[in-house]
Amino acid sequence: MTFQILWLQSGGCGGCTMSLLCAESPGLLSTLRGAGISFLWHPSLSEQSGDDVQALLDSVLAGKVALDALCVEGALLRGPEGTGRFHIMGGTGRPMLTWVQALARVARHVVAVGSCAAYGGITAASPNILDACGLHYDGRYPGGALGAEFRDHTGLPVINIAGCPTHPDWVTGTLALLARGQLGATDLDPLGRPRFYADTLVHHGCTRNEFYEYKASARHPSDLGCLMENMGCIGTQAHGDCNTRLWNGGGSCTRGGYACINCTAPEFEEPGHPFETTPKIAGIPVGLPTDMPKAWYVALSSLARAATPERLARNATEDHIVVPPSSRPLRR
Amino acid sequence: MTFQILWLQSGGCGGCTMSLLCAESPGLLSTLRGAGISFLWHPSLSEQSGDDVQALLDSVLAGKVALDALCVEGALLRGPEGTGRFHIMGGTGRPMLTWVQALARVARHVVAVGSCAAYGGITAASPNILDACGLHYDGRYPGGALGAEFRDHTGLPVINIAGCPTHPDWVTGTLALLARGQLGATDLDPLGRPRFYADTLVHHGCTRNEFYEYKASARHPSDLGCLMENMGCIGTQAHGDCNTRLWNGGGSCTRGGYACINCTAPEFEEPGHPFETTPKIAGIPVGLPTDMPKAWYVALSSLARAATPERLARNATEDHIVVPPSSRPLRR
Amino acid sequence: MSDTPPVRRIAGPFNRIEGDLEILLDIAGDHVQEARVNATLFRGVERMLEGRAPMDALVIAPRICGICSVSQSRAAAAALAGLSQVQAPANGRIAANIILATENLADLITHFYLFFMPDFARPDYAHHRWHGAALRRFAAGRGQAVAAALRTRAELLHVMGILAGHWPHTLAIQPGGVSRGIDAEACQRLSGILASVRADLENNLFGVALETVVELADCATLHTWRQHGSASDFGLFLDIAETLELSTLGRAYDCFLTCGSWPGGRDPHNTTPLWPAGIVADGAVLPFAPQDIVEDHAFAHLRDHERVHPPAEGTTVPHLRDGTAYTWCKAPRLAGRPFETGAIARQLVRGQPLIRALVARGGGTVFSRVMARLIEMAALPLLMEQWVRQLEPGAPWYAPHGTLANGQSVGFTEAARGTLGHWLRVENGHIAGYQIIAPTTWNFSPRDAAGVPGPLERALEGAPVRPGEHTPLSVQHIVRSFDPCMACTVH
Amino acid sequence: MSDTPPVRRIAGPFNRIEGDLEILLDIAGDHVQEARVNATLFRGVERMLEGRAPMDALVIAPRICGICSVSQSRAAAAALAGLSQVQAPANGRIAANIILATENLADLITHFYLFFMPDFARPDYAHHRWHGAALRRFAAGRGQAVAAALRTRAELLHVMGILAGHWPHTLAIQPGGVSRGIDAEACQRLSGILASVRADLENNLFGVALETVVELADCATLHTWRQHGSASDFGLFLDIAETLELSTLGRAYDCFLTCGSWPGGRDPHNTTPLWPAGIVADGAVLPFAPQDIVEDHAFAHLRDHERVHPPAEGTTVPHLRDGTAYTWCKAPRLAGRPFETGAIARQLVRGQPLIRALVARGGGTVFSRVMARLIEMAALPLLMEQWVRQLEPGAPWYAPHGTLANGQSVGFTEAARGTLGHWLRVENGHIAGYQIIAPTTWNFSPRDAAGVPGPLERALEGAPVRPGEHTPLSVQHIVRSFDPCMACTVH
Repeated sequence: MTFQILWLQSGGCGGCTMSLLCAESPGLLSTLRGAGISFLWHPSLSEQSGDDVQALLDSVLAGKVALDALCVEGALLRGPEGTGRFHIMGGTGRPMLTWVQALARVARHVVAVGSCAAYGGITAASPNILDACGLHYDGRYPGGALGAEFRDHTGLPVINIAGCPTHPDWVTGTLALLARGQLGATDLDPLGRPRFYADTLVHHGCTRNEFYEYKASARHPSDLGCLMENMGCIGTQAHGDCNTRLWNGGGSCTRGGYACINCTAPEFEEPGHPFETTPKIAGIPVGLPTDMPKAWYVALSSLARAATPERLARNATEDHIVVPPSSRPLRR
Repeated sequence: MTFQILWLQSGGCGGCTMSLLCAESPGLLSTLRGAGISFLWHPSLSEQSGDDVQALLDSVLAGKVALDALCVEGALLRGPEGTGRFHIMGGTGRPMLTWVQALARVARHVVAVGSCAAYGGITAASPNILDACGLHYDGRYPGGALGAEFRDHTGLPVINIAGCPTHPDWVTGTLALLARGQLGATDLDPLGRPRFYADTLVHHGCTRNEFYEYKASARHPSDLGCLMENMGCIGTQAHGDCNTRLWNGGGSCTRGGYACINCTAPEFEEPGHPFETTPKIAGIPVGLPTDMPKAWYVALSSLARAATPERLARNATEDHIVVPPSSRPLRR
Repeated sequence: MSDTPPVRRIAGPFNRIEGDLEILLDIAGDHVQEARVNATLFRGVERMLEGRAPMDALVIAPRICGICSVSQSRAAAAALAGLSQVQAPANGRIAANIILATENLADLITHFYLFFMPDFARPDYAHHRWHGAALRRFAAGRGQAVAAALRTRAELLHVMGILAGHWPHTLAIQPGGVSRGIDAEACQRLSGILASVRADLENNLFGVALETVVELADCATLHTWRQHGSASDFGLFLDIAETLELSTLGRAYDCFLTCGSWPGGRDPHNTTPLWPAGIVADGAVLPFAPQDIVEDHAFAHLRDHERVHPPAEGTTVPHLRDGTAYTWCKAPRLAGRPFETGAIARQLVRGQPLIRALVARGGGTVFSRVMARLIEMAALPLLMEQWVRQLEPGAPWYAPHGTLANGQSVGFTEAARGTLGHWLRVENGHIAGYQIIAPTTWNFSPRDAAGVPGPLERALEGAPVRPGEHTPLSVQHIVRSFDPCMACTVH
Repeated sequence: MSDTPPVRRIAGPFNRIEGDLEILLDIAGDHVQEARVNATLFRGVERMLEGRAPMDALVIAPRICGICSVSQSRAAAAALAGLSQVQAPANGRIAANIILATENLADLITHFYLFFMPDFARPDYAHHRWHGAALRRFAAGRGQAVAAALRTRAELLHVMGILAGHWPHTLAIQPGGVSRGIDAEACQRLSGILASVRADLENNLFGVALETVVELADCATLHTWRQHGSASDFGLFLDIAETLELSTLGRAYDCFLTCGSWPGGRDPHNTTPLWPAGIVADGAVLPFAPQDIVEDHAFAHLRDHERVHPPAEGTTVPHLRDGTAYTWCKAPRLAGRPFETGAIARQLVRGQPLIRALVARGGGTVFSRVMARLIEMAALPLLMEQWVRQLEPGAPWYAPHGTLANGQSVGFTEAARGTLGHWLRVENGHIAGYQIIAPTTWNFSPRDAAGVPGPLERALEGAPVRPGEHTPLSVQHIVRSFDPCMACTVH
């Protein structure tokens, strides 16, 4: 018996699916097959349209077809006025909101794919005229479309594969663990994210780390330096293994030359300042690395700045290495 | 016309070829085809054996077959007593040493694949009864089998794709650049290594970077902490993009839990201390990061150590994360 | 056509399109008489942008749609650049072209293999001699070609890992160029990736060199080529198209629109698009005049439906108007007429001979739309190979844009599905207005105040309906032939 | 056989083996009368180890050979562990098994597709009906199967990226376990990789499920399976083997040796090897007695050739002795006899029924050696899948070994090519002696003081030589049937 998944899309951009299709080592279809997973229906991968889909949904609701996991991509739209009419599932006349609420009740597990489905995400950005929210959260607050009390049949909360987009491995990994019964409550972090990727910070494995160590910072896009001080990077606080796992064969936001905007976090869409600019108070970035007392930051960073080798000072604001590291053989 | 390569192996372990066969995105054969490269002969990939090979070598020496690049894997063995008899090329009665010397004269470019061929490498480890050396270097010193004065027909020195083993991309990248005429003298570092990978330090992109920042160090294999203080890691000085490019679909030495032993450097085989142990003087590691003033190291590390968040202090000596980073949503 | 009174049927949900869609069909016996397209989801991205720092558009806009994310970035960056003096350096322009072309090509592959062709593996076609092959190659989620296409697509998108951080949703595209410079070795890796993508396309999709495909000049050449062509998915498609007469299916107004693609084209110092802008109407190619574009909310659940607006003055205020409105989608019109956009428009205006010939013969149909995409699948890798060779590691990739001025600006780009425009208004350093018209907004527009149906609505008229069909296959083919993206349509 | 006086011919260089090799053939008319194997390269790794810190063996030893690097690490770690009380935790043992099995499987794939089969695509065989297929699939550097095998191998070696940092030359293998613990998601990724490797092997190599291959019980089953088997590389090999009578080619002494593999096997708390240790001599399976091993330098360019030594007392001092010595390779002997080692030995001792049947029928030949490897190619993924499931994220992966004692120790492991032993002596905290006997040292050993040829030398006697052949194909098949690694042979 395979682990059967129904995948629905609502208030999102479809990017989480687009990202999922990039799964490699092995490819998506092999990965799923290897993990014993099948789709009851997926909007991009399934043959059935229209009536066939409606029939399937009915069978699921009727308990005739086992639903091992309901995956939702995109925020749930509660507006206008709580009607959910901002998204009527095509052909059904019924708001996606209530479809999801109904299906979640019969599903063995409920998975929010992407920050939209998890917390509302971009779709819930202010002024949020859509009254959009996540499955189990409304921004940072538990609640959302299913209500804070929601637990699946095994006692798990909604599993929030947050990220905008999600990394294909986050999705396949979560589904495989679920399929093998290896994802328990302790494997989720306090925001419902699988710890296998959320216990890592984006800063871990960032290739700009040496620049960070000396606070040798980029000033413009394409500069090599650390993006924290000026360019809005919050990789030191962002949960995600983007710089460990890497994307599309070796990329990541910071490798691509732009800030980590903390897309795995609730309310990342509302940083309170322009995304690609670091807000500072008295020259000190407002958002400090996780667990770091400001005093230490000041002490350490001023010290580091004082010691910055010319190599890092110069390369930080160049788009290619102009001062290579010395290549003396090491002294023995 | 393709760019024709002759690949010979001498005093090495064949690991550079084994690594090369792991090339991905795209695979080795596509990569070479795409770059217009063909092998006149490669010990693992070619059909011809025995006489056919000898005939080919003769044609190359006679100038009847164009040799665009001579790739040598493995150190050159000069012993015993300068005779080169420690390696006679099978079937030819002639030392590989003199084969290589003769072929290097007719080759458009000469490429040392791996630290053995570049500098002598492991094969030249003391007591070096083989009198092994690299093509163009004897350890850190220019010279080697071809002599310090050697230049190819285009004026380039031997191109040293140092590494033990070499990363497949280092080899395919170098060959592709050569094939397209895009590798000039300024693209090599002072030790003849292609700068595209040698201008990066192994420390760049190491996933243990946050541990490093706080000097939260591993004490045993499998610990998560930084490997510099106790475990012999010299990633802060080692030239190589191992933690940027990654190996075998996402690995690296430090990701694998063991030290970077600086395998791209001449004489890495003689660190003067056990490889996986950090030599210290007065508690300070002897080999400090490139360009790092010792004063700063002392100051920073003692301060950083004092500021180490519990999360890092504890995780450093665990084999999995026991204290996750806090997941409060960020303050705005 | 018969005279039975039409039956109204609501078809949906559609899948293997991006987003959600339903269509109201008035079916008269064996064919569709009228169709009304309903974009069922409202997203309000334009409203989120208001009040933010202009540069935040680079974060928000791409998230309109995960499949044409870079196109949105590109349009936003162009609109922002319009508020400064910045000139992106050649590397920046070329890299942006490569990034966009990568997305477009990935979209084309996704559409052909994942969205469009699987319909022919349906049991409904089991009696056709090509069905076995179609099933083996194209069956949704299972066909060999589907798995292979995913592999090719993933490999292709490594270009994004190298140049753009990741995909979808990169911030690499900036008004002043790109945020990442690469070295010569990375250029070689790009070439390697493109070589392997080309090999896949040549081996699996076309069975011949891409150059051969690009040079297909007319129906005769195509015919000859088919006689001698080796087994390939393209060949299989041609067989299917022939039996199912796809070249007679889904003709709309034969009015086409493109804003032009690949500024800088082959020559890095030339910013005119390599594939020119233009419109085709009444069989003639004419200049593209953006000032003639208006939006009409007559049948959309939006306020301000009383009169049409140029996009720069447009609004997006949801307002349920049951009974009249039947979609969240606005109706864009150019010179008062509905236009179709996409690969077919680009290739027509550019003058690709085969597409011109096909359209001359049968108009814009399921067949000619897909053929235009196939031509682009062959053309794009060739362009990208050149662009990679034109990159100059060491030269700059980015130029700072300084502070952005207040004012109005518009950014156009050709997304995979056609012409995309972002109309930006900045006041007091904040976004005061942001209006977007996406390709599928054109293609899947509802009727306008004059009651003129949108292109898809028109194309569906007369579509054959076989007995017992609820979501007629002909309708599905026609819908998917536009490669619709509903996320874009209503943003 | 004719009575012409033998002609001496020096064949070399051999390729598609690891390292460099030449063979002195005495050819009498149409067959090889005598052969002398010359390992032409001396490397002296044992000497480098002397004087170093014992743990440095983990860095130096793997660099003996890039294709069985992990085997060397494993033997070194075992020898080091022998000088301490350490017991690796279950995760450590299983992970080490997975890492080693990954290498072994990669080696088996490399050997079959890159080293062994390409010979059948040579023009010399153009007249055979299978030649077209062989050419298409196996042509060196070009065959479809070669490219596919490289893809599978690269994907398989992602296991190393996850568990071992990289390959070749990892330091992950430690006396006390492994240096990297992984979480449950990484275990899933391992499973995914193995699933895809399995799919490749099933689709391309075997044409059937691995389970079916593993269960091939005797020649009859094999025959039946061939009748019904779908097209596969395995089937093609069987056809080739039949026409060329590979099952009569290259028989040596039928003496086989294995030290046993997969300590811990299925049960993590049990350290006896899953595939047992043992020797086969005179048709009987007997215990493996390492104390009966000696090395003989009679025909090697080494000092201390006057008498044989147990490895623990061995030396490696190069000393050219032209006229007598003809190789750098020592001659290991067990109980005074030459032994052959490798997959065939493992499968015989383990009692794999098909291999037992084949050897019972025709002895160790080109065919039975390759068949044993094919069986292992099917068996290893199955074992690895199980092991991955046995990993327990959260439980320890490593136990510290404390200080290593002075003294002697030996570490054995089965490398892809057979039994590998490291004999270690530590004095004053430094390595005082390190002697290695690698699989190919056994297989390609020269004559011993008694003039008894090594296994390959024996296997070559009688090999057919066709007119005009300089490096006879039969010789090449026989040589490659041992999957030789010259880097290991003389280290």
